Amino acid sequence: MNFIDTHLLSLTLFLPSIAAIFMLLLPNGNDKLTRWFAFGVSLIPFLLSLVMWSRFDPGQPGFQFEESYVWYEAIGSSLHLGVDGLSLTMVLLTTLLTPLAILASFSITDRVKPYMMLFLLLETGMLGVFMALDLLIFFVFWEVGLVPMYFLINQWGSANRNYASLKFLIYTMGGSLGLLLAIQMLGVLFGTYDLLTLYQRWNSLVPGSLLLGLPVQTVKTIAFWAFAIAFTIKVPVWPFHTWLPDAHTEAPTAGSMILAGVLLKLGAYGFLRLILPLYPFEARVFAGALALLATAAIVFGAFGAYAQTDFKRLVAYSSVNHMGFVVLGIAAAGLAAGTADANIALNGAILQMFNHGLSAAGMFFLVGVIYERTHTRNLNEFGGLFPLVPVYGGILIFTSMASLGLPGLNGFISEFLVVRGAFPILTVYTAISMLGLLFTGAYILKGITKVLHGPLNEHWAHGEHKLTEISTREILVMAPLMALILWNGIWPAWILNVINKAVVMLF
Amino acid sequence: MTAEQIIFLVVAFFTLGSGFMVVTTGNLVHAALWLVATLFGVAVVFALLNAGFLAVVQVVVYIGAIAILFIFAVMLTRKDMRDQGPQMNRGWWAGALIAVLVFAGLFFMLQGWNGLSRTAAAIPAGFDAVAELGNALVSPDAFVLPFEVASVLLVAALVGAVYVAFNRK
Amino acid sequence: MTTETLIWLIPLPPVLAFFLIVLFTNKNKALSHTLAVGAAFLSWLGSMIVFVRALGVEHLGEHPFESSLNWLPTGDTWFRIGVLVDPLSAAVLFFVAWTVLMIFIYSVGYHNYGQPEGDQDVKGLPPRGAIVNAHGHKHAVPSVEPMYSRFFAFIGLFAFGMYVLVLSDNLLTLFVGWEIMGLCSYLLIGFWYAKKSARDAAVKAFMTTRVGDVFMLLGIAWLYSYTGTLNFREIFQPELLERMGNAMAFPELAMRWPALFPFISSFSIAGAIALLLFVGTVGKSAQFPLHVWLPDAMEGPTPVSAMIHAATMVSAGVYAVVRMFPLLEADVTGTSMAVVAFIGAFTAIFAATIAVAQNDIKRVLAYSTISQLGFMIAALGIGAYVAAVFHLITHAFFKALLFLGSGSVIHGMEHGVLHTGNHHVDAQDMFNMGGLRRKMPITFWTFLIGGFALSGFPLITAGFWSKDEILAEAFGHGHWWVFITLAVAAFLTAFYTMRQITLTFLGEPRTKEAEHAQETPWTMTVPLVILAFFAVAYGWIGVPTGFPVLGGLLPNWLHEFVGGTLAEHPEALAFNWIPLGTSLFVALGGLYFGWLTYRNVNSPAEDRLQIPLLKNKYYFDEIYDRLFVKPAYWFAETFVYKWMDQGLIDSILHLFGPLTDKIGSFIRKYIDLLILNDAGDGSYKATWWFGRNLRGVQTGRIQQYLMFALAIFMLVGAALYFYFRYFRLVA
Amino acid sequence: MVPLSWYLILAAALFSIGLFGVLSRRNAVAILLGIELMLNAVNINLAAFWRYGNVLHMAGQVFAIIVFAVAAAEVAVGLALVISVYRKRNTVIADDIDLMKW
Amino acid sequence: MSFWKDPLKVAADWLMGILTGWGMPEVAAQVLIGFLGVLILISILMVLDIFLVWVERKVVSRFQDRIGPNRVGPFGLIQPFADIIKLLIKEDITPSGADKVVYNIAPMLSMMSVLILWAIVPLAPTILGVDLNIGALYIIAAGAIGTLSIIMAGWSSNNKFALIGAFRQVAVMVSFEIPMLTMLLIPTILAGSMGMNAIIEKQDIWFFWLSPLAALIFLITAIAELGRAPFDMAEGESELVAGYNTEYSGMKFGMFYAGELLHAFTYGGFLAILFFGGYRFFGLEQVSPFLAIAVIIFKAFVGYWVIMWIKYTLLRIRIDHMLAFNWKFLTPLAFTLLMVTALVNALLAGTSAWLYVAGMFLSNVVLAWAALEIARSYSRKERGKTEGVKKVVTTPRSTP
Repeated sequence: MNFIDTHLLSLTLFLPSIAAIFMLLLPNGNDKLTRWFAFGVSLIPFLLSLVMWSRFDPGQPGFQFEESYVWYEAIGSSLHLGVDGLSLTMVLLTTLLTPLAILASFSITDRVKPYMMLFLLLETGMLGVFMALDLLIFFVFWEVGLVPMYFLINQWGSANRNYASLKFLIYTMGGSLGLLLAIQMLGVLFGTYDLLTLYQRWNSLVPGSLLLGLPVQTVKTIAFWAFAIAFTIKVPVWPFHTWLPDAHTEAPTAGSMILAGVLLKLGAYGFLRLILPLYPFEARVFAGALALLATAAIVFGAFGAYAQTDFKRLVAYSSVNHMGFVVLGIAAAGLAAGTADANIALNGAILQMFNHGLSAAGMFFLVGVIYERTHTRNLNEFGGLFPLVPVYGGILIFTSMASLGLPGLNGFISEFLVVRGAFPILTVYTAISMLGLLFTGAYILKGITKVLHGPLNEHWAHGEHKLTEISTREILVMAPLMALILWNGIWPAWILNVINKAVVMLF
Repeated sequence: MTAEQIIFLVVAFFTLGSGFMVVTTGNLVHAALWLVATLFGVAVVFALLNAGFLAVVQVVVYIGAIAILFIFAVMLTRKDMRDQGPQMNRGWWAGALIAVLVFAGLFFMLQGWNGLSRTAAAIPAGFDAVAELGNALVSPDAFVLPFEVASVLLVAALVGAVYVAFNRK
Repeated sequence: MTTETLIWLIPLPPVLAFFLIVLFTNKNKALSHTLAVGAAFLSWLGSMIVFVRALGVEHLGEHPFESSLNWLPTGDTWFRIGVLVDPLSAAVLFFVAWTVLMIFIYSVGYHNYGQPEGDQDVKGLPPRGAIVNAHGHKHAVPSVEPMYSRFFAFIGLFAFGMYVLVLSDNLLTLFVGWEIMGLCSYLLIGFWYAKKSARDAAVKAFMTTRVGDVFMLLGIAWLYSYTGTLNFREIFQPELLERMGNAMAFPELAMRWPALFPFISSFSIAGAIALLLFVGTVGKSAQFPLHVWLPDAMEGPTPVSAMIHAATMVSAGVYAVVRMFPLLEADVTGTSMAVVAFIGAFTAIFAATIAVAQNDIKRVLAYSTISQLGFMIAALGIGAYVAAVFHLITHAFFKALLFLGSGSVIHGMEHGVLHTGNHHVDAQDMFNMGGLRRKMPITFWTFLIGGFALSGFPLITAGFWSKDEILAEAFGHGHWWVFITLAVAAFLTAFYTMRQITLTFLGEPRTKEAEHAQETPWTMTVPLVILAFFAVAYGWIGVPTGFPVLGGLLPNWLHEFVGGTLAEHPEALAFNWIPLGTSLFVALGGLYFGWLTYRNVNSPAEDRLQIPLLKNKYYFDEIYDRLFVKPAYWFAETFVYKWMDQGLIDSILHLFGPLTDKIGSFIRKYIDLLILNDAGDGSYKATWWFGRNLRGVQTGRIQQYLMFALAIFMLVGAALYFYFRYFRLVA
Repeated sequence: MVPLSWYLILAAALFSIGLFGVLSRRNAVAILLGIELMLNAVNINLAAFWRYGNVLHMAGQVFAIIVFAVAAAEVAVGLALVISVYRKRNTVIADDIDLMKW
Repeated sequence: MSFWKDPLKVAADWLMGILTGWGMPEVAAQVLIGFLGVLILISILMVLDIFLVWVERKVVSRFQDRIGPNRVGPFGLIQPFADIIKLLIKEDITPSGADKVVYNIAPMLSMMSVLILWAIVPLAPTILGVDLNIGALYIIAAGAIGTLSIIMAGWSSNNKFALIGAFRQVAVMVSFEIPMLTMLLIPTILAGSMGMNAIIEKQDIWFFWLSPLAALIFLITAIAELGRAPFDMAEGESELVAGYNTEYSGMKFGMFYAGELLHAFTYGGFLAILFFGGYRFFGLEQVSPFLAIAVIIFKAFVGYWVIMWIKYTLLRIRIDHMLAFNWKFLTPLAFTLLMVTALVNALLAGTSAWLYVAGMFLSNVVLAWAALEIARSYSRKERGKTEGVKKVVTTPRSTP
């Protein structure tokens, strides 16, 4: 027990990958065993994170469950893990979504074992980013999370997967090159990659002094943009968003669940964890630009989604639109760090990350469910499916409403907080982003109407194409998501409390 | 020349003789049986050294298991009961030479060592070697680790042997 | 149970019913409607208790029932949500509870509970009736709604939304209920989603209202960030209101181009926020620019129409403005008030004119709703707070009554349609009716009462009192234009109401279907009767004290009670003959002309008021389609997606591929192949040569290896031994 | 009283004999026999050093035991190898088993 | 110190006196006396052995509802002697092609492996060859020599049947040695020593009550070591003429035969010693060593009788079944039992005697039950398999 107490984080972090390696020993061809093993294993980190949640003390400033192991002494980098309210939320999200994603991919029959292994590795990658308190470790996990996703898309994706996976990988890596450079610079400057120390020392540089022969401001500005670009691509913020619809559309269902549910959050998390604390000044200076991009993401994301005839693409664009709010909140916080408004905006942004994780994962899963049955995602080929699949229809409407931001469901709370926080700070942008909010409704309704309503497309009504109702397993996947969506909508305090305390203490 | 020395010499020569037979005799089964004899001699030597436990274990393990195993192996690996061809390979003289040299070398070095003439101290009264051995084997501050390792080794050997000799047909 | 707890509990039964029906009982019709109606009844019971207790409280305005709890942590403070029952919400609660309960009961009958399943009914379409052969010959009877349970689930949620809206003590939860109703209206208008018209209507309704909601959200955000709270009572602290009223909304705008935006820049913050919120109302209660969704919403089942139009949703819009009235008032410039008044008055007359030319029995009512809402809004615009509430309540009652009545009429007509089997006859077209008063007496009388109330038939009907009060206020406060417009609108109202009654009930049946129409079951008629009672009686609680003869018989209770909500109590107006005369004239005159004109009109051709402009609602749908919908499509599909995303951004990305390829091939050709390869070859050749010449040692015989090893070992060992023995140690 | 040297010389001789067997027998099994002899020689040494050293310190015996274990393992595996080789190549003559040559 | 209390010591001293009186050096005298003692013991055993032949034949005949030897002497008591004479006067054949030396050594080894066992058998507190503190291991060691003798016999007689028989027998013995050794460790744990005397001294409560399962397993393994029915496939007359001693005749065969009988009796004795309190019987042993001897002999006979009973009641088991039974059931069970016993022993040490006994006994019972359950479910599965197979086979036959 004591061991678990002291190694909570590293256990949560490395269990999945260890299990993945262990899976090599499982007999080949026994898919059932493989699936259940993967699922069972992925539950353990979830339980651990629940333990974490219960043991976590929101009131206490700084990081908790800290662990530090020697990793690369020569350059002063150590495997330093720790969570605060911000990362804990994300960890919880990740560990919750991974089992669901694995459960969702029970329908995968092709090369099950590598598939599951990749998933578990992916989990480690994502968790690592959220837990890392060391820039280098952060970067390592950042990239680690990339590779499995690449293979998932490239191997198990649909028609156009090669293009999509390549775009995804190259784009994100290209973005993170700058990040790597900037991190290296920091490391070289201070001889350590430890965030906690960097927080102080990097900010305590006297402005005007020279750094690498350049004025500090210049260096900082460059570094800031290096960071920012990497994260904006990951989020993604307009105009770096075009990889996302492709990747999502081609990825296997569970893949897009995780992609939308967690991977996008990595970018936003980067903003919160690195940029705001490390570059308060630059953040204030460039907040306007960031807000502009965010607004563009919201508005154009909504319009882009509205333009789609491919159900999955539609949902993908909706991610752009929703993540836009996160970035908007962050921009507002960057502009007016420390004020009550900024705190509210940040609360909203972080909660939005969590909520979007739930609803987007749910949406993608539902798309996958119907795609598995009909083998098409073209909205015009559906129609009037409600009578055939009432339960599915109900769930779809519920989840869509969540992502539409219907009050009483989770989306509304976070979006409202963001808007309310950002309004006094970035009035105009917020006002414009309302347009996006309006069209969110438009495309969601478009999706529902095209799929469920409308005259019944006889093609699916009978014959070998007869549409089958959503299965128990799939409902099991949705159930926790829906429960959380509703609960977050009615009583967000349970999580918002943690977030809020963290935000107040952080910024 | 005490009785003990006499017994020792007898045993020693018996052991060496049978050992020599092991490596020279043409008939492999005989070689194995001679091995048994040698091992028995060694067991007696252990007894002479007041290592009763070792002696018995020697008999159990070597004669009871290893020698039997050898005989099995011998009988499993020949087409008929008779041995054909020479038992020595062409370079046997070289082998002999090296063996002699090794002995000579060892002997020579022993000469140079000054602990040779020491004689055994009397076993202290009430000293139970077996109990001591048992404790030594399992007490954490003694040899429990090597002991465990050895057991692991045995398991590994067991599995390995089964796997290797398993007849896939 | 304390009143506060009770208040908390009121909204719950419907939502519980919703979940229960959706999750468990959706297979079982009886259970479903039992649940739903039971829930509605519970809420009704709770509301009544609360209402009675509210009556018992002195100065409820100052000490309302309220209780709240922490909801969202925001920085160092908490955002609290809670319930509030002050006179206003109590009054609204009263009519909401009644109408909702009535509608629930009505729905049971309307969806033909107890009738057989129609054999060619499909989900998503209205039931087409079933063929049964009772006593020998087979004949058609109405068939039960396929999605019966689902309907009750939805209206349950709907009711929940309304209760939340009414009882909430802050704008946010009000907005929550608001949006939930939006969702339900979407689902219910699109209830028969297989009909294209229904689908489009649903989407139209949701989107149109959402336009308003978005602005409203903005307003909420602004208000919240300015005042730091959304709780009504906290916002309406006088000094705060005063501050907001005086502060400039867009100071920099006003400073830079005062001339450019005289209108905008003159806003005070209070006014700006109030207007933003008001836009939400414009969407919800279908005021002028955003009214288009409401008539189409007739696609839904009739109870839904009643629900949306009379009881809940549109009232919610007005309710919101009434709630925010102090804010509106606080605007010192008064611009916002003017805007509200203008919109209201304009909507009132504008909708009335359209209503005149409609033939669909429900559409007429729809437009009348719009115009009546216009009345209320206008009343608020001129500051007639109590009058607006009064009219809101009375209107809720009689409009619900009218809708349910029209539903009953349609239902009766459908009987006829089923009987003749001629499905081309539109059961909702008034020109297919006529002479129904004999076929369905109860419906007729109740509808008559409702109609008179709507047109403000003097003295007895509730409509008269409320409408008269509005006119009086308009006149009394000297808003001439408003007064005149409303008067005309009132005249038109009476006119088209009478037209409707005449065409529907009076005269002789014009079609065989009308002849075979028959009275509807008790589940539908009982609500009619009850509502009819309120449509008459509710007016008497608001008789102005100064009214001749009647004045003073009953105290003007409503004025005292609801007026108590506001900080400073609005004083009652002095009585004046002009408005009274006007309202008497317009009501009676309108009714008379209506009857005169239509008493023997038998077909649309003979109707001289079928002006295309009016029939097509001033071509608003077409205009909006041109102005907003199509451009939006174009912008989304062509501009954003095709040009920007795929065209611009992606093509830039695609440049990288070939570029990298070029560089790579260059390096390969001129560096790898030329320089590096040869070096590599050389090294491997060398290695190969050595291996070749050394391999002889490798005989593959263990014993030889062993001998080598030992020999070398011995040599080395011996060497070392002697070295150390004789050189090191000696030296 | 037997001096230590006798035991050591006995052990050395036995060792050399075993070595000879290992080096010059053709039959793989016989080679294993030789190895057994060598191991026994080692054991004699261990026991002897225990007896002539500090009796209370059991290292000698313990390691003798461990050598037993090793010997057992070695024989098991070795013979298994021999047998499987015999199955494959139908011979146990060490010189004929020379696939690994150049 | 009277003769009746400690006969051995008294006799030894007396002889010592005489011999030294003749001027024999101390050491030589001791060696001589030792030899004498061994000689006496062995001859007694031999006589006992002859008697055992009679017993065996009587018992088997009773089992088979015959009378058995009854002509020669009273109850045919003289019958064995007749047999011996017959064996002795038979021609002593050594087959051609046999490996003479080994062939002739084998029977002696087999006899010897039994006889040396008696070196550690305590007949009475004072009457025993040597009180080795590793007695339990010693038993196994002797067994190892027996194994050796058998394989030597089988190989040297240059006869396929003999060789195969020997292989089978040896395989059985080597494999059953493992659970046997494990079971020997249980009294060791309980008594805290390997010495026979110590074990007996500890048995205020028969170890049988502490670990009945161990006793049972020991009995089974003992029978297997003996190679008696149901484990006697080494000399399955039907397939192998007579197993490893096919080629033997005359007294050489006699040795094997006598060796087996005595071995059986010896194991009966060890059963008694390890689990039934050896020579102790309600303090009788205190009265006089001779009573103690009587007691242990009696107990040994009981054990022997049980072994015979089993032999003449049960059928022969197929070799692979037997080995499977050992490796897959007996050995794991033995190991588990060992651990359980050690654990319970450690846990209940120092508690009240009743609790201790009850705990031990119950743990054994539970373990036995669990093992049987597992075995049953396994066998049920197997049966299901085979029956399934059978069905598949029978269907084509059933179709005309």
